[in-house]
Amino acid sequence: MVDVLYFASVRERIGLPKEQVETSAATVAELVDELRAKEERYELAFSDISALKVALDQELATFDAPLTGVREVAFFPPMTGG
Amino acid sequence: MVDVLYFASVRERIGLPKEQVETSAATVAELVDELRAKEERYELAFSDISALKVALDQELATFDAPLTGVREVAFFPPMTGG
Amino acid sequence: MAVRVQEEPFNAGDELNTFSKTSTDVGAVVSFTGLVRDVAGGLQTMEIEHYPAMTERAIIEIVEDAKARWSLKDVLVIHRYGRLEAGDTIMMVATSSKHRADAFAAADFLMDYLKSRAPFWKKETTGNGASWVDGKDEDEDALNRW
Amino acid sequence: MAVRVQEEPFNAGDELNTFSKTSTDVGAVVSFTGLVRDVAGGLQTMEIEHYPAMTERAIIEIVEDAKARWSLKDVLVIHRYGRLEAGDTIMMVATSSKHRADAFAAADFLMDYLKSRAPFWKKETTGNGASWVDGKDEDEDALNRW
Repeated sequence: MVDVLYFASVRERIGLPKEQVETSAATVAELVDELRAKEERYELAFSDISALKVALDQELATFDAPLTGVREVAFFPPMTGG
Repeated sequence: MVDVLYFASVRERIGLPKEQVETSAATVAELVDELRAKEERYELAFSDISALKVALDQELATFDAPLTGVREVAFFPPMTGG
Repeated sequence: MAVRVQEEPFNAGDELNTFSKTSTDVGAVVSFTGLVRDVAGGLQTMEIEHYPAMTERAIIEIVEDAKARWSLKDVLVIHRYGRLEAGDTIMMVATSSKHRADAFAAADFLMDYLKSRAPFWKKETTGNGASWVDGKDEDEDALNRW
Repeated sequence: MAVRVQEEPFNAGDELNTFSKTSTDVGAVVSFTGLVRDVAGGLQTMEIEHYPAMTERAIIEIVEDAKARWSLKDVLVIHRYGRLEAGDTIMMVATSSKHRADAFAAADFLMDYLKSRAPFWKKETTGNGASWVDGKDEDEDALNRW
């Protein structure tokens, strides 16, 4: 079980800020594939992952990063702070 | 006749902030030579003109600049504002 | 070092004055203030979302990086979230140092990294509707300067 | 644009706040504040001499140059002269722009030029006596960046 968080446009497309996901995915990319298969709104939100960023336990990571030991995965568009 | 102004360490060496000088010098360098010939304190103040700056009518200039039409000549060390 | 992530407005001038008085060994203070800019269509509100568990920690990491690269006396970062209006102050960064080159470079660096690495997202609502502000390629490219 | 050369102290924070409110089309404000730094021997006073007939005009020329090089909404320069003590604010520069890159570059440029091209001279009095601050080669070299 991992906590999956969505922010900004990803949150709006999926329609929720956070959910618990039962997964045996080895990498972020595999988790994304599982999510995309769930429902069309996920398919839409993850249609272009090159335009998205991911953080594992609050640290920026890449989509090929392993999920071993990870408790919180967050997906979001590029940051626009400052 | 030109007004000659001295600032900072140049002013302190020469011992006055401003004087009127009767000169027929064609360039700043010639004026400096005339001043150096006046008294030892001038000789001291102008001993190394590569360490000094000059402004003609409130605009930075070089020591080979002509004095034609110039009303105010100012000598000073490199600026240290900011 | 002080890092504050907050919903409440803050007074950038007061923050600058307080920050400048922390040491008599400081010769240079650089500040950056980010303001909500009015946009085509007339900005009604700007909503800033963030990732609370990550935000402060990401900013602290960026500040530590700056402190390792330049000789700094102190660093201040304040960033707001929530609902803002045109002219409101979104955030500020301040750096202090003995000499101006360090203070300038560090503030510039901090802004580049906060822009693209701190988890904030801006949504603008204008007369034409609401939309998320796009991350700009030039902001990502700016990181290559350092 | 505002350029002020004055003996009186000023409040950098208040100046920053006033400056930041001049337009709703401003997204970025960068400020630099120069402070009297304590030195070895213990600073008693710093005396700043200037060339009144030239000072303001030299600063305005530098500001016009910055405005020609970058897209700026506004520029503020305040520089004091006379007697100051450690911790006092000597001067400030502020720039505002739509985007941060212009505001940062212009403030950095203004400081480099004010340092070596505006007619101010600093004299420090410490427990070891009084001496004029030397112009640094690195300040002159800094102009080659632009």
